[in-house]
Amino acid sequence: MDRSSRRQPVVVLGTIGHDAHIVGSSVLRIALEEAGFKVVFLGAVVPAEEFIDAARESAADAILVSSLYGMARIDCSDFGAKCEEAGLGHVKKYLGGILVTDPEAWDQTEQIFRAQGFDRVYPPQTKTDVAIADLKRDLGLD
Amino acid sequence: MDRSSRRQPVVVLGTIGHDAHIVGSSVLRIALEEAGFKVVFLGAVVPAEEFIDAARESAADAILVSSLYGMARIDCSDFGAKCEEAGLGHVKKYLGGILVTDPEAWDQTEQIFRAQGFDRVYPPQTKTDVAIADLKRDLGLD
Amino acid sequence: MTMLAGIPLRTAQWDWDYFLHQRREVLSLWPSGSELQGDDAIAAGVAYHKAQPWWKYASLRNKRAQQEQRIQLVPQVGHALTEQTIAHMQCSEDLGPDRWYVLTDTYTRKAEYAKAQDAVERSRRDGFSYLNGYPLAAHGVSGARAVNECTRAAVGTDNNDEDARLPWEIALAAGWTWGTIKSIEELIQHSRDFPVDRNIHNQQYIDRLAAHYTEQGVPILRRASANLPGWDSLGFKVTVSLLEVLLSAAQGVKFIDLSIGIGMNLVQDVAAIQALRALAREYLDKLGFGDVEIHSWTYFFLGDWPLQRGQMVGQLALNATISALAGCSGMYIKSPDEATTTPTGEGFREAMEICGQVVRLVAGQRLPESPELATERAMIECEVRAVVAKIMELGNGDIAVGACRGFETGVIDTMFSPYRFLKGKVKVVRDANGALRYLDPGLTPIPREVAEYHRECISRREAKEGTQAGVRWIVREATWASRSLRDEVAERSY
Amino acid sequence: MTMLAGIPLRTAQWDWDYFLHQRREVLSLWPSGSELQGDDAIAAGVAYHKAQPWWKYASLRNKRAQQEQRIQLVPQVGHALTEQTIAHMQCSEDLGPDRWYVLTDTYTRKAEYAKAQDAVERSRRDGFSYLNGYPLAAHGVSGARAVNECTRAAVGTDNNDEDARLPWEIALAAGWTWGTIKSIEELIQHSRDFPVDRNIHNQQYIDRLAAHYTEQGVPILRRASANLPGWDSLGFKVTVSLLEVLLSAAQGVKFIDLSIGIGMNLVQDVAAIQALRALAREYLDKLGFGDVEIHSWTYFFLGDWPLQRGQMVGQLALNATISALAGCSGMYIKSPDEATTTPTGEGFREAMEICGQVVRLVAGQRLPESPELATERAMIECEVRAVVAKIMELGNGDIAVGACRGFETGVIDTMFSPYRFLKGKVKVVRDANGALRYLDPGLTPIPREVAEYHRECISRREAKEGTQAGVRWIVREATWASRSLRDEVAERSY
Ligand code: B12
Ligand code: B12
Repeated sequence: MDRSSRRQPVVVLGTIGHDAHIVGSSVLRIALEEAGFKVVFLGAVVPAEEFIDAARESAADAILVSSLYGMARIDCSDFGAKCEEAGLGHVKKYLGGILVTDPEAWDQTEQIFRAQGFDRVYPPQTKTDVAIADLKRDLGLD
Repeated sequence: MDRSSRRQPVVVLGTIGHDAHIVGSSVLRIALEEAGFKVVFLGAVVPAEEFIDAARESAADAILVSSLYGMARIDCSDFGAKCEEAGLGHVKKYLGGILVTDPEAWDQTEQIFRAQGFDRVYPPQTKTDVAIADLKRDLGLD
Repeated sequence: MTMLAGIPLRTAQWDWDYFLHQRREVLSLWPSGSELQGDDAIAAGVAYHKAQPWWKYASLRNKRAQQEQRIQLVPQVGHALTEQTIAHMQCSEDLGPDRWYVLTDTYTRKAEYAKAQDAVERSRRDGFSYLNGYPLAAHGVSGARAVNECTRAAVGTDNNDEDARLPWEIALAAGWTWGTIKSIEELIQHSRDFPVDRNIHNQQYIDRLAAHYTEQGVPILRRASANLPGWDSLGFKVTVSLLEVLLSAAQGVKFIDLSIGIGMNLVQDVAAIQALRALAREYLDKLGFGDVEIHSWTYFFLGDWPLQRGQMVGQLALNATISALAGCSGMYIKSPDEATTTPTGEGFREAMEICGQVVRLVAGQRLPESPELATERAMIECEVRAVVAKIMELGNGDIAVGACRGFETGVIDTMFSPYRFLKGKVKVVRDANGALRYLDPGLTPIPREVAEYHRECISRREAKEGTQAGVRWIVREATWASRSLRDEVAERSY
Repeated sequence: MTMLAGIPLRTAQWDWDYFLHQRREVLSLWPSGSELQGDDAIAAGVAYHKAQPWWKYASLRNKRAQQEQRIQLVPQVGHALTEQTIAHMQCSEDLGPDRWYVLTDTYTRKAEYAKAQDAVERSRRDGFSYLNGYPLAAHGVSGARAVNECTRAAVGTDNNDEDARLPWEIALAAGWTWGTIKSIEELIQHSRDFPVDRNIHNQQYIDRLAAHYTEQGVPILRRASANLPGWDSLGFKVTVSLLEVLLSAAQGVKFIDLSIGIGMNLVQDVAAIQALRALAREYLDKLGFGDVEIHSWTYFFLGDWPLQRGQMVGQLALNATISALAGCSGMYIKSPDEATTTPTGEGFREAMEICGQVVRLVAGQRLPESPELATERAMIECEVRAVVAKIMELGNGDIAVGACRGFETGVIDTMFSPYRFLKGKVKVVRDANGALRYLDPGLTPIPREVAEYHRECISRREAKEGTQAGVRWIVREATWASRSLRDEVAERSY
């Protein structure tokens, strides 16, 4: 399949739970669009289920979840399992923002969220380039 | 001997070696005078020998040495021995200022200068009250 | 949800009976409220208050600090468990914070008390805080009293979002003496689709409650904050804070703090603080609230903070310097953990030292009056007068009603908000000096001279950088303050 | 020792032959100098310089930073061994310092090279630095080149006190491109009884050397500092810096940095920096040195710094903020270790982050012109003109001669100096806003209006505090900035 005939990759993006922090995902949205992705932008204060529904409806290649307000552990519990249930096991799931609450080693934080079903978990202030490069690699777009 | 007949205690004070930092010893001088001591104030940039001569001439009860510029280890080497030689073994010897150069535990710094013959060694920014209280105790003035 | 729930609003003090009617419902929202049913409970709360010394009162500390020309510092706290919260507070007790700013968790702010309770239990089990604040309703009056009694500071709360009525009942009954009450700001900042009228109505409840305590001789202080995000225009912040002040005064509140989240441009921040103070006094007097006491406060930059500890503390100290030079009564500080975790007690101890030193050294110094400052202040005043006039007009003279219509019509608007009912047409960028300017005022009734002034300032930066203002600028500025110095040096050609 | 050694002084460029005559003697002071004997050595030094890129030059970095509106940051270093010194510098290399300020140790500053050499050996043996700076003469050109080549920054030295002629020869031969040259400041700060005329003569030697390199096409920069202690009056600092500028220009130096040690009162510091700049330009032009390029710099407060790390970094950031708001070209920063040890590389890395963040955020912002600032500046200018006129008069038009007589007559005077020949009659205290004021100008020819203005400011503080200005104030202010916040809170009655 050559590049031109490949359909535009689709990404669902938003800030999960009751989290209102919308600046990071807004910035990410612009960067993704500039990098050629189709972005289904859900904004902030988005229940987990809405991500899943949107991914299903848009046949998304990836779900990018942002969480900053410190309650990601609760908001994201079983996110992977819920996706699996909805038949979205194959969809790439990334999580970023500020996931640490009590100071702890990054490895530990990462492990907790990988156990919740995320393929990639990002530390605070990850640059948009980094996430885009990962996405391209993971979706075999390069 | 009752208080009134006791002679005014004499203290020699100055900043040792090539050290020009004169503010700390100036402040100490005023506090000592207010506390009833006779102060022989040598100023700053004072060779060790000058402290010893002044102490002998004034029959001092104590020698207070200030050092801030980081070369106290060299300037004070054998200070105690030199005093001993000059017949000033009985005179109290205090050292203060900023004696640490490379970061190290205070215990270690203190030990180094006690080994050079000082009875008391003070960490940075010791309040004048503290030194005066120690002096009074050590000289049996209370 | 729709933008309006159809609640009849009026900007006038509620009848006590109307209040009591609502109150029964509020107190039944969660078991910890039930203990407070009945007028007796308020009387008991008042009695507890009256046994407290003056320095537990934020309102009285304001007066004293002013006499002493001392600038107050307020650290923040909020963990799932009472013990965790107290342990955090103990870290700074010997540094004499003037107030403790106790933030509630997001579930509590959304009145989802069962979820908060659940998280408390999980936190107890795992020895970890699963909440981003202190769940006031879950811990009830006894927990809140323990928090109050662990410190000499005046304890207060920030817990709106959508419904903070129950937590406020608990806080006041527990002897807390101040808090932030917000409605307009909260929708813009925290909500996706909560109705405006319901939020203002909830706010009026709390203001009415605070006013009642005050009428009983307990000088409760209400903070009318506009700690909107650091990318917002200063004029917009002043408008929002002013509206909160007027809504609050209408309910009978007597001690109000004005609070502006600073943008980190010295002249513009000082101008905003001065403009808000002048306008608040003027409008209060005009509307018959001459007896309301106001004080100017700042809130540290609510934008991006850097990860690197050195950069972080530099930014902290700069925020303290600007606040002090503005001559404010006090400031809400942040900690060096800001960009990385939920703030720790140790972090706030360091922040108290950092900001305490700055404030001590700057004490007595003020940014002198100058033509630049006067222009900036005049522009902000001009903008705010126009917007508030429009809101009054939309509400036929009623602020609460006008605010609702302001949301509908885009008269109240900004960028980067989760609130779906906001128009989102406004665009703000920084000029060459770092001051915040309208690139596009959207549908807000910004007077032409203000818009032109902002546009000119933007042009100067365009000329200097040889680029054109637009979305690129906005994106870059979203991470302007947090940019790593190391990265910046790496990009230098030498 | 006596105050004057009887050396004939003249404020005019030295004959090259006179210089060479002195030079033979200077280079024989210590073995590392011998390699530099002869004109060839200077030529070799010039050749090394010409192979260096522009960014190794402080003078050229000044120009570039001005174009980019970037404020430069200069950390400091100086340990007994070359390796220790380089290791320290490596800690901050990725943060792009503009210059490294390499301080020599006190033995080197007093030309006691044997003692320095001895301490180097002891340091090597014990793996510890027994020196408070980098012993340039002990390590010679090869050591100094290693230091120069480890960084992209412009390397320079501060090494006066009494005699810095040999270390300067070595520094320039090693490709260092700038340094601080002082005479008047140095006596006041560092000496007990070194003759004034000899010190000025030594300074002229260095200025002449720097000018010679510049004549050969190597733009060496000379820093004319007045980083006098933080308790000194700002007017006095401006006078001292101005005299150094004029002495230097007379020797043919073309790139001069003005440098003021700040006092931490925003308006007064900015006024001093502006006054110095205006006066320096005016006097230089008047005396025929219109081609000398000047830049304004600051040096962080040279008074007491607090032990507590939080307070320490707060004070650091405040110093950076004031410097940035003054619109200076750059600043000499301090590290969080300031009050406790010889600064570490890690400490300066943190300081680079702290100050770097402040400078980045404040970039483009300036303290606006205002009546307060204008008054403060006018008072400083008035004071400095009077003192400099008196010095010119005392020297029959010759600054160097006048400076010597200034010391003798108390026209140059301050408090807290180790220099025995200073009158020590001046008393300076802070006013209610923290500005530094003459309580007693001693025998300095401070104009009456200036003295009265200062006295008035002091009276306002007296009235406010209900105490009388005097030695008590001076003593308290000696530890004003370093006071622990914890102690202060403990003394509060609530
Ligand atoms: C601005 C801000 C706010 C604004 C938000 C405005 C808005 N509507 O967006 C306001 C004032 C409203 C606010 C409110 C609150 N906040 Co807030 N807020 C911040 C602040 C200061 C900056 C966040 C920001 O916008 N950064 C700029 C953007 C561009 O960066 P970013 O979001 O990190 O995104 C970048 C990367 O991380 C990455 N990224 C982000 N998400 C994802 C996802 C993926 C998949 C990938 C690949 C990348 C990625 O992309 C961006 C590119 O650079 C942070 C602290 C900080 N970081 O400085 C606190 C912070 C996030 N807030 C915090 C908290 C607790 C709250 C409140 C509960 C109250 C409070 N204590 O202040 C409320 C919560 C409200 C709610 N219901 O959510 C805490 C969270 C603590 C924690 N994680 O443990 C923080 C960390 C501050 C703190 N230390 O206390 N806040
Ligand atoms: C002001 C100052 C200067 C002024 C001095 C002016 C003067 N003539 O006095 C100037 C600018 C000239 C100067 C020069 C130098 N300084 Co200096 N200076 C300082 C500074 C900033 C403050 C010192 C001060 O006056 N404090 C206020 C007084 C009141 O406090 P104090 O002296 O500590 O005294 C109190 C107590 O300690 C106690 N005390 C003091 N002595 C004694 C003795 C006894 C027996 C007792 C009981 C108590 C006691 O009494 C006082 C009561 O509160 C310090 C750093 C700091 N502390 O903030 C650096 C500092 C002392 N300087 C330092 C250095 C290296 C130098 C220089 C070599 C150059 C340089 N790197 O800047 C030259 C040396 C010149 C020389 N030949 O000595 C270093 C020393 C490093 C070290 N110890 O390892 C310091 C620590 C800065 C640093 N971290 O780099 N300095």
